[in-house]
Amino acid sequence: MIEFRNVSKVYPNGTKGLNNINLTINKGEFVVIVGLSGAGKSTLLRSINKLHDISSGEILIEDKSITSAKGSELYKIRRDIGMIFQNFNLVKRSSVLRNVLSGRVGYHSTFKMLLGLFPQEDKELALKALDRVNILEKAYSRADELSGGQQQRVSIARALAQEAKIILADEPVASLDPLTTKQVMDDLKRINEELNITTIVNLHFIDLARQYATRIIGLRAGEVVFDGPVCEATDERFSEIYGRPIHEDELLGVAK
Amino acid sequence: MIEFRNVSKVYPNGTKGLNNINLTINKGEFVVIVGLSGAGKSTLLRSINKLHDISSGEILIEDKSITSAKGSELYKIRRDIGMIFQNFNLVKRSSVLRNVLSGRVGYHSTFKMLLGLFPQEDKELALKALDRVNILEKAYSRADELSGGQQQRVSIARALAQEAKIILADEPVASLDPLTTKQVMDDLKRINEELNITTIVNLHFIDLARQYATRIIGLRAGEVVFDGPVCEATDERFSEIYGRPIHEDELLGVAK
Amino acid sequence: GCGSGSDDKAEKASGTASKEEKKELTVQFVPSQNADTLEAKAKPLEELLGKELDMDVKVSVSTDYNTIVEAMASKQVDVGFLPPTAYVLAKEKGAAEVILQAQRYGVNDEDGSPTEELVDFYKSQFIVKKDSGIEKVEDLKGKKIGYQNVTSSAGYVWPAASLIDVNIDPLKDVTPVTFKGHDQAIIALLNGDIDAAVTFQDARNVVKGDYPTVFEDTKIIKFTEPIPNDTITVQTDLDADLKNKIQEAFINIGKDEEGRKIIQEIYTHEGYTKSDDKNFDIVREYNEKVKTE
Amino acid sequence: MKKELLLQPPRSRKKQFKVWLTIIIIALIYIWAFAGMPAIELKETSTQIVSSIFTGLISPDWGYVYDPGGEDLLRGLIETLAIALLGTVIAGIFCIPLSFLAARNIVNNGGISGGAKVVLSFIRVFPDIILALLFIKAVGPGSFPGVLALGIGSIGMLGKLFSEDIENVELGSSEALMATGANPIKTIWFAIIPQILPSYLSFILYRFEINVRAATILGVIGAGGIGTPLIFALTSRDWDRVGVILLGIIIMVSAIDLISGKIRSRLT
Amino acid sequence: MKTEQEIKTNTILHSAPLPSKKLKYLFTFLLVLLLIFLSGQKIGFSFYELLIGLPNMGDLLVQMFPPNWAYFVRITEPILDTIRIAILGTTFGAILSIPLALLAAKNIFQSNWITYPARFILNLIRTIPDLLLASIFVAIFGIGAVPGILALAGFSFGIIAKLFYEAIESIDRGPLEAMTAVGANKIKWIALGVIPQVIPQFTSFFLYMFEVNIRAASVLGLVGAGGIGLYYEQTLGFFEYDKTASIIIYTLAVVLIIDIISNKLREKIL
Ligand SMILES: Nc1ncnc2c1ncn2[C@@H]1O[C@H](COP(=O)(O)OP(=O)(O)OP(=O)(O)O)[C@@H](O)[C@H]1O
Ligand SMILES: Nc1ncnc2c1ncn2[C@@H]1O[C@H](COP(=O)(O)OP(=O)(O)OP(=O)(O)O)[C@@H](O)[C@H]1O
Ligand SMILES: [Mg+2]
Ligand SMILES: [Mg+2]
Repeated sequence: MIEFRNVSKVYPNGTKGLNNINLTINKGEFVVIVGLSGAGKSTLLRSINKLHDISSGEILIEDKSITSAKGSELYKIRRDIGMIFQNFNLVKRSSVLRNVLSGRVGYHSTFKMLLGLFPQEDKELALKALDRVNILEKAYSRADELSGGQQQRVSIARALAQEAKIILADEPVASLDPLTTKQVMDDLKRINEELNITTIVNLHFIDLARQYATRIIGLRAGEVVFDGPVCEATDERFSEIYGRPIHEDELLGVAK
Repeated sequence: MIEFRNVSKVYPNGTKGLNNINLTINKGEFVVIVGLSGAGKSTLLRSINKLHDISSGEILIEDKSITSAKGSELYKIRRDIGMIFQNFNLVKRSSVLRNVLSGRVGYHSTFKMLLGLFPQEDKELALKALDRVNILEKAYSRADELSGGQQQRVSIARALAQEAKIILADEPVASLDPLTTKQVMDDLKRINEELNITTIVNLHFIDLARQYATRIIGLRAGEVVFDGPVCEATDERFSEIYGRPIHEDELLGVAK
Repeated sequence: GCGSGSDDKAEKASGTASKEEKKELTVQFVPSQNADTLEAKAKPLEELLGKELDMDVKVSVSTDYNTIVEAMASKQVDVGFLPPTAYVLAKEKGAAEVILQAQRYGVNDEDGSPTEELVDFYKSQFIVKKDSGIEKVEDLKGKKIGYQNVTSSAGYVWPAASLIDVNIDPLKDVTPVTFKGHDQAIIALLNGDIDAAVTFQDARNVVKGDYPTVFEDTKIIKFTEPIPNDTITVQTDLDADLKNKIQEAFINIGKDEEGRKIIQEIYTHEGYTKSDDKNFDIVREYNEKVKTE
Repeated sequence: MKKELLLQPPRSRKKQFKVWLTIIIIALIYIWAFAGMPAIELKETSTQIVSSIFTGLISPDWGYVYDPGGEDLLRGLIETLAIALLGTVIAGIFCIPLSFLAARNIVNNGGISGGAKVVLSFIRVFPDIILALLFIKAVGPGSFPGVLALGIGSIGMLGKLFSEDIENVELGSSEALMATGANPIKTIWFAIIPQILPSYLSFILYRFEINVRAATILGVIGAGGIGTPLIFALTSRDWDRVGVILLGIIIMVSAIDLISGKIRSRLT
Repeated sequence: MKTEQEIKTNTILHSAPLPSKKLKYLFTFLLVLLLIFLSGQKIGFSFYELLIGLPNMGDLLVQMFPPNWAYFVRITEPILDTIRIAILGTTFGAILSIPLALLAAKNIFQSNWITYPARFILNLIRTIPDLLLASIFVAIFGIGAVPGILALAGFSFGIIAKLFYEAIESIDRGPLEAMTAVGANKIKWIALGVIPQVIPQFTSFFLYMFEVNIRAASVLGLVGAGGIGLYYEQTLGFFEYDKTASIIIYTLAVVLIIDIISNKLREKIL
C-alpha cells in the first residue's frame, strides 16, 4: 500500500511540482497516471521512492514512512520498488548486462558488489529480462551503442530483474514500436496480476491507459484532478484533466 | 529532393545500420518512417544531413552531393535542414531561449556568434517558436530544469526557428501528451503544406503515420521493406515491416 | 640499498646509535654557492670516504642547507657540508659541530682568475658598470643595489657590513632588490636594472659564457673582509673516535692525488683543514652587526 | 500573439544589481592588478643572452646521457620515474576518500564537504619544502622522503580536481541505482565510478607527469633523480647540460602522454 | 523445464565475450603492480622506518607554534604583490590556453595532424622548468613584475591547456550534433556547442591555477619581483619556523577566500 498524505513539492527555482496530494494506492493495483507534459507526473513517481525529497507531507509504503526513513531501512524499502526512468538513466559506459545486473545490487553485500561478484542466478535472471524485451543479443554491448528504444528496453529489463514488489514506470513505452510496446505493457500487466505487484505507470496514451489500468489518476499543475476506475474515465473526464476538450482523434492508444 | 544511392552504413562495432538503401524523396513530401526499434530509422535520418558518415553510396540533397560536400558548402546545406533529435540534444546548462537561438547560427557571421549577438528578430522568432510548442514561460529557465516533454518541445522549437527547407524529426512526439502531440504534428503538417517543406518523421504510431503522412517508408534491419503512399500501407504491409502480424490492438495512433 | 639499512636507522632515531658501532655514515652536502660550476655527484665521494673509513657511506646532494641542518638535528645525517652562516645557526640550535673547513685557491682581485695560494676564506665584492661613475662604496647612497637573500654571507651580510661602515643603511639608504642567484644580479646590473650588485668573488665567471664582455663592461669598487669557507660539520651525537677518523679521512682525501682531483672537479675544493668553532665568531659578529630586527 | 514575448530575461532588480556588482568588482580587481604593472621594455643585452641560452639548449651535452660512473641522465630519469610513480600511487589512493567527502553532490552535508575541502586546501598550501623537511627529519635524506613528500603534496591537487569532477557527473544513473535500493557505496561503485574513471585516470597520469618534473622539491631533499642536476645546471648557467636534461624529460613526458592518451581512449 | 529461452540465455552467458580482454586487463594490472614493487625496492620504501621516524616530525611542528602573528603586517604587502602578479599571469596564460586546448582535443579536431602537433607544443611548454623560463624572461625584459607575469603565464598556460583539453574531450556529444545539424561552421559550433558545456571546468581550472600561482611565488623571487617566496626562504634560512607558520596561515586564508569565491562562481555556472 502506498499512501500520500498532504504531499507538496516545490523545486528550488520555485516551480510547484506537486500541490497537496492525498492518495492511497492499494496492493496489486495497476494505476496509470495521465496529465499534460509538465503536470507533475514524473515528480509524483519520483517522490514515492524518495528520489526527490518532498517539501511537506508524508509518504507511507506498507505503513512505513519513507519520508523519514534513512540508511539501510531506506535501501530496503527502495529495493522493493523497481523504477523505469523516462530518460533511461543508464550508465552509458558500462555494458548492457552490467546495467541490468545493477538492479540486483540491493540483494547482496557491499563487499561482494565491490568485487562485482554477482551469483550465476542473477546473471541468468538479467539475461532473461533482456530476452523478454528482445535485446538479448546486445547483452555485451556498451549502453551508449544502442538505439533509443533499445536503451529504454534495457532500463525496463533492469527494473524487471530487480524483482520488486512495486513497479514505478515513467513513460516506459515512449520510444518503443507498437510490438514492443504491447509486449512491455503485457509483461507489466502479467507481473501485476500474477505476482500481485503494485504497478504505477505514467502514460500519454489514453487508450493504452484505458486498456491496461485498473485505476486512472489525472494530474494537472501538480494537483490530482481525477481519480477513479477506468470505467469512470470518460472522454469528458480526460477533457478536464487536459484542460480542454479532447477530440476523438487525439485519443492516442490502442484501438478501441 | 533527397536521393539515396546505394547507401550503406556499418557502425565501428560491426552493426549494420543501413543496408543498400535506394530512395528518392521529392520536395514537399511528408514522409513517415516506421520500423521496429533498432531497425535503422535514426541512422537513416542522421545520414541525410551527414551527422553520420555513410560507409558506401551517396546522398544527394537538391542534386548536390552532401556525401562529398565540405566546409561552408556543407554548412549551407545543413542550415537548410532542420533536425529534431530523439534524445533532444540540448545544452543542459544553457537557457531554453539560448538553445532555441542556436538554431539560427547558420544565418549570421561567425564573429557575431562568438559574441552571442543575435538580432532582435531572431529572439522574437525563437520566442514565437517556444510559444507555438506551449513553453514560452520557460524561455529563461535552464534546459535541465524542464520535464521530459518540455525538453522535447525545446528541441522542436529549435528546429522551427531554423526556418529550414527540409525537416527531419526523430520521434518528435515520443514523450508528449496527446494535446501537444496533435499540436506538434499539425504544425509540422502545416509548415509542410504551406511552405512546401519536405518533412521526414520517424514515428512509432501507425495511426498517426497514416493520418499525417503522404508516403510511408518501412525499415527492417537496415533495409527498406515498404515504400508507398498511405493508401497502400495496409495492415498486412505493416505486418511485413514489423516481421509478424499486427493485431488490431497494436495500432497505436490517432483513432481511425 | 635500504633493506639492510633500516635497522640501524631505527637505532639512530632512538638516539642509541652513538654508543654502538656505527654501520653506515650518512653524508649530505650543498655545493657552495660561491662556485662557478656545480655538479650533482655523490658517488665519487661515497667511494673515497668509504675506502678511507672502511665503512658504508651514503652521500646525497641537496640544494638547500636548511634540510641538512634539520636532518642533523634529528640525527638522520651524520656529516654535512654547510656554508658559514648555516653552520652558525646550526650550532646555535645544537645540531652540529664544525670539524673541517674547505680550502680553495684564492681569486685574483684583478681579473677573477684563480691564484696559486690555498686559502680557507673567500670574499664578496661590489660590482658596478664601468661607465657608471660610481667609484667607491660611499657613492652608493640612494642607488639601487642587488642583494641575495639576507641569509647569504657574500650576497648580503658582508657587503651590508661594508655599507654600515660608511654610514649607509643597507636597507633604508639604498633601494634594495633581492635576487635568487648571483648570476641574476649580474645580469640585472648589465641590463641597467640596478646600479650595483654584490656577489661572491668572482661571480662574473658564471655569466661569462652568456655575456663574454662582462669583465670589460663592469668593475669592482670594493672587496669585503674575508668570509670563512664552507665547513664540514658533524652531528653532535657522533663519538669522538669516529669524529677524528672522519677528520683525518677528509684531510687524506685532500692530500691524495686522485682524491684531490675528484673533490676539485665536483666541489671545487682543493683540500681540507681542521677548523674550530672560534673561526666563526667573525660570522656571528657580522650577523649581529647587520641584524635588522 | 496571445502572450507577450519576453525579450529580456525577467530578472529581479536585486539579481540585476548582483550581476552588475560582480562585473564591477572583477573590473576593479583587474584595474588594480594592471595598475601595478610597469611598462614593458626590451633590454639591450637580451639578444645576446637569449641567443646564448638557446645555442646551449640546442647543442645538448650528449656526454651526460650515459656515464659509467652511474650519475648520468639515463639513471637519473629512471630514478625520477620510480620516485614519481610511487609518489603518485600514494596520492592516488589517499585522494579518493577525501575527494568523495569533499563533493557536495555525494555528501549532502555542507559541514563535512566543506571540512574536506579545507583539508585539501591546507594540503595544497602547505609548502613542499616544509613537507620535505618533515620527512627528511623522519627518515633521513634520499628517495624515500622524496616519495613521501611528493605523495602527500600531490593529494591536494588531485583531491581538488577530482572532487570537482565528481560534482560534475550526470546524476541520472546514480538515481537509478538509488532507486534499486543500493547504499551509497554501491551507488558510487556502479553509477559514479564508470563515469569518473577516465578523468580520474587522466588526473593521476597528469600528476604523475608533474611529479616527474617536480625537480625542486626532490633537489632539496637529496632524493637523487634528475631534479638536482637540472637545478645545478640552471644555476651555473650550463645551458648545454640543461638542454640534454630537458630533452630527456621531454621524451619521457611525451611517452607518458602517449600512453595516458591510449589508456584514456580505451576507457571513454 | 528446459525451455528454449533457457538455452538461449545460457548460450549468451557462456559465449560471454572477451576472456582475452579480461586477461589483458589482468596483465596490465599485474604489470603496474610489478612496476610499483620494483620502484619501491629501488628507493627503499619502508613503512617501519617511517613509523619509527614519525616522532621526529613533531620537533619541527612544535617549533611552528605559536605562529608569529606580528609577522602578518610584514608580509601583507608581498602577498598583495604576489596576488597582483598572479592575477595577470593566470589571466594571460588562461586566454592563450583556450585555442591550444581546442586544437588538442580529439573530439573537436578529429585529425591527428592537428591534435598531435598541438599536444606536442603543450608537452614542450610544460616541460620547461620555471627557472629556465625566468632566466629567459629576465634576460629579455629585465627584472621586475613583467618577467614574473610572463613566467607565470607560461607556466599556467601549460597546465590549464592540458586539463582543459581533457575536459573538452569528455563533454556530451549530443549538443555538438545539434550544432552540426543546424549548419554551424567550426567556430560557431565551438561557441554554441562546446563552450557552454565546459565553462564550469574552465572556471575551476582558472581559479585553481590562480591559487597555484600564488603559492608558486618562488618564481617571482627568481626574477626580482619580490613576492612572498623571498620571505619563505628568509624565515626558513634563519630557522624561524613561527614566522613560516604565519606565512602558511596567511596564504591559507587567501586560498580559502579564493576557494569560497570559486565555489560560489561554480555553483552559479554549473
Ligand atoms: N553508435 C552506435 N554504435 C554501434 N551501433 C549502433 C550505434 N548507434 C546505433 N547502433 C545500432 O544500429 C542499429 C540501428 O540503430 P538506430 O538508432 O538507427 O535504430 P532506430 O530504428 O532509430 O531504433 P529506435 O526506434 O529504438 O530509436 C541498432 O541495432 C543499434 O544498436
Ligand atoms: N529539476 C527541476 N527544477 C525545477 N523545476 C523542475 C525540475 N524538474 C521538473 N521541474 C518542473 O516541474 C514541473 C513538473 O515536472 P515533471 O517532470 O513532474 O512533469 P511531467 O508531468 O513528468 O511532464 P512530462 O510528461 O513532460 O515528462 C514542470 O513544470 C517542470 O518544469
Ligand atoms: Mg516526466
Ligand atoms: Mg532511433
